[in-house]
Amino acid sequence: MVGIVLISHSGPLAAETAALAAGVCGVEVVLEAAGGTEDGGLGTSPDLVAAAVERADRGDGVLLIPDLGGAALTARLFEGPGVVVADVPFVEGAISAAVTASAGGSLEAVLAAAEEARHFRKL
Amino acid sequence: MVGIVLISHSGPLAAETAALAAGVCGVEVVLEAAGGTEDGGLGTSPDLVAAAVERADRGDGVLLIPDLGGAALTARLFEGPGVVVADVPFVEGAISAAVTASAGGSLEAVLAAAEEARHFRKL
Amino acid sequence: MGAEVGAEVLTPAFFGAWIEEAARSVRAERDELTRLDAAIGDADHGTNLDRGFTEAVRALGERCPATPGAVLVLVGSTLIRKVGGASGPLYGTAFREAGKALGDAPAVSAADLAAALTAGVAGVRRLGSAAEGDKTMVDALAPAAGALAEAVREGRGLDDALGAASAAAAAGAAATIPMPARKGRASYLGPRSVGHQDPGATSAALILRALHTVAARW
Amino acid sequence: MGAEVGAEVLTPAFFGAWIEEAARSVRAERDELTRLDAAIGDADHGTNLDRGFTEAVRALGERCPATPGAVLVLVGSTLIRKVGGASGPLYGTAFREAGKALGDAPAVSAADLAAALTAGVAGVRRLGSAAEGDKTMVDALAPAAGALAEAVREGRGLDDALGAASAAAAAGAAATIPMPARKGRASYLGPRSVGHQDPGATSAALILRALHTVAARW
Ligand SMILES: Nc1ncnc2c1ncn2[C@@H]1O[C@H](COP(=O)(O)OP(=O)(O)O)[C@@H](O)[C@H]1O
Ligand SMILES: Nc1ncnc2c1ncn2[C@@H]1O[C@H](COP(=O)(O)OP(=O)(O)O)[C@@H](O)[C@H]1O
Ligand SMILES: [Mg+2]
Ligand SMILES: [Mg+2]
Ligand SMILES: [Mg+2]
Ligand SMILES: [Mg+2]
Repeated sequence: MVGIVLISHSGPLAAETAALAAGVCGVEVVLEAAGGTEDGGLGTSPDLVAAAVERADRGDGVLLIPDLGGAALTARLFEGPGVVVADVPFVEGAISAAVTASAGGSLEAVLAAAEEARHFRKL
Repeated sequence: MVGIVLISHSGPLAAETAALAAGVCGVEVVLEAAGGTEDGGLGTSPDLVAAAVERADRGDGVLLIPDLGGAALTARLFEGPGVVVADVPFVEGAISAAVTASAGGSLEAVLAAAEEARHFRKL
Repeated sequence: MGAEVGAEVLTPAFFGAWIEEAARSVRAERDELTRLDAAIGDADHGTNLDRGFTEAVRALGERCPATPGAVLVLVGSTLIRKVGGASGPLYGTAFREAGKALGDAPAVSAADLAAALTAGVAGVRRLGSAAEGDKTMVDALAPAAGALAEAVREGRGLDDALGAASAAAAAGAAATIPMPARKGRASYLGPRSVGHQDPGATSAALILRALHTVAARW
Repeated sequence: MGAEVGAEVLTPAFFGAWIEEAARSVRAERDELTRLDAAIGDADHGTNLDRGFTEAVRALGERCPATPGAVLVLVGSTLIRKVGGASGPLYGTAFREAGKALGDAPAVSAADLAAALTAGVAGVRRLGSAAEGDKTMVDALAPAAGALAEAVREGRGLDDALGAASAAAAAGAAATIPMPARKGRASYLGPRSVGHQDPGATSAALILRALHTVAARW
């Protein structure tokens, strides 16, 4: 299964978004949160991201979803074969990616689903 | 100043998003969080939303930003003169709306800014 | 046979009895509703509605509204405040709009009830922008309102007319099974939502069945 | 006049002295950097860089890398891990790419340094996709790299060449004042970012000034 890592400046924001996306999904999904700095402050920590990427990697690829530009830069440091950064809405992209990942979608499909979240309507 | 109310299924998600958006803004902005049910569970509470709308209303209009469809339905119950629901990415829309509101933008301008967040690039 | 569709025999007590019966049947089916919601949602529809209808019964007991319209408006407002999920604003709006359609009359007819149900369904559609076929409560509510309106037009008795409405709701709920969801949480699941009955359509059928149950002994 | 641009006089100690000087000057200007970031960002650029460079100095002290390239790679990796803001990955990449460009040589020339700075700036551009004029550190780094390369091509001395690079960085930082930000946090502010000097461009100028300071006494 493709793993998903949510990279936020805020620890609770990453964790709650992961919980929300897992809740929408219902079934099992690999969603890891990497929010805040190591000492719990606002910011991003490449060490926390590295650990989350490792936990999320089940051999089918990992999608990184950052909240802001700074988190996107940290995320890009991990780009490589099987690790892709999605420039998508944080909460909506996480939900959409999680659903496709839990259905067994490929990394490309999970990325495409996250991109589509840009156009999803709530009303 | 236009007020912004973040309506989420999760209390911490609304609160952390409000803090993040306020942080990006820097200057003063009216951002209220209405997340979770009254007993702190997952869901939305019209009573919490009503209280947040009241706190956010400074006479220049209020923009409601829901996270999921259920929150959007709750939000729509409050639609009326000066109270508008934005169907936009939760985190990105909140940031964009907050920046425009803090700069003194009208309700229409704040809504438009939130809509534009759909196309904002992080990379 | 029951009352004629034109007779204004439906009192506040009738509507109170309906809500009590609906609360009982939601309670009885709570786990089944939650199970359905677990498959394509977040496993809270049973608990949500049980909480909401329990509060609605309590509110009616405390305030004893004097007209059918006021009963339904109070039920709607209570559901909106207490359910916690998407179904709260939706059912809440349905009951409030239905209540408003009944106006101030101290008692109403089956024809009035039909018009009220139609108004309630219109409110749900407006709020949730779901159409029939989107795999939502609208798939049970809309055929029920249609069947009731038709039975009333044909001059059938109250019991008979509400039996038709209840049957239409149940059929509508069953028909959601093969649909992919296009509204609500389940819509995120896309094709994975196929093969499961929609929880909201299922509860809508329960609520219509409760209406028929109460009418049959009225 | 200092060393000739072709002479390989720049040892690991020179690069270590640079980072120490940069750390000192970031510490001295910490509050000013944070004040600039408060205006158009989140008021942490000074603390971010102070933490990062302090850790970089500590790491160099502990591991004493044997080549200029290894010094810069270690500094880059430390900044990436410790800064915490957008400038961490960016400066980290700059130093790492510069270090990699220097290869394994035990000492390097001003010409090598110019090529390394150019490689570092290219890394920043690649990672952050910012162009000159976007109101970022690139507006200070790119002219500095350009000025150093030109001075080296003209055969000017090390002190002179790095003086030119430092002056170009300072001018580039000042030139960000009237720009609206198009990258980073400040870009959310749109026109409100006009009239403030970019914190990252300011710190880049400090770091280039530290390089010149150290070269002047080398
Ligand atoms: N936009 C909508 N229009 C009509 N019905 C909807 C809509 N969104 C959700 N529903 C109904 O609500 C039901 C789910 O209710 P519930 O579980 O209480 O709320 P939530 O999905 O917020 O947890 C769905 O099964 C569906 O019938
Ligand atoms: N995409 C980018 N490309 C180049 N520089 C950038 C980019 N994003 C941010 N910066 C630089 O980073 C600086 C802010 O750094 P810092 O305050 O440490 O990070 P953060 O904005 O995450 O708090 C900005 O002033 C700008 O010069
Ligand atoms: Mg539910
Ligand atoms: Mg729910
Ligand atoms: Mg900053
Ligand atoms: Mg920061």
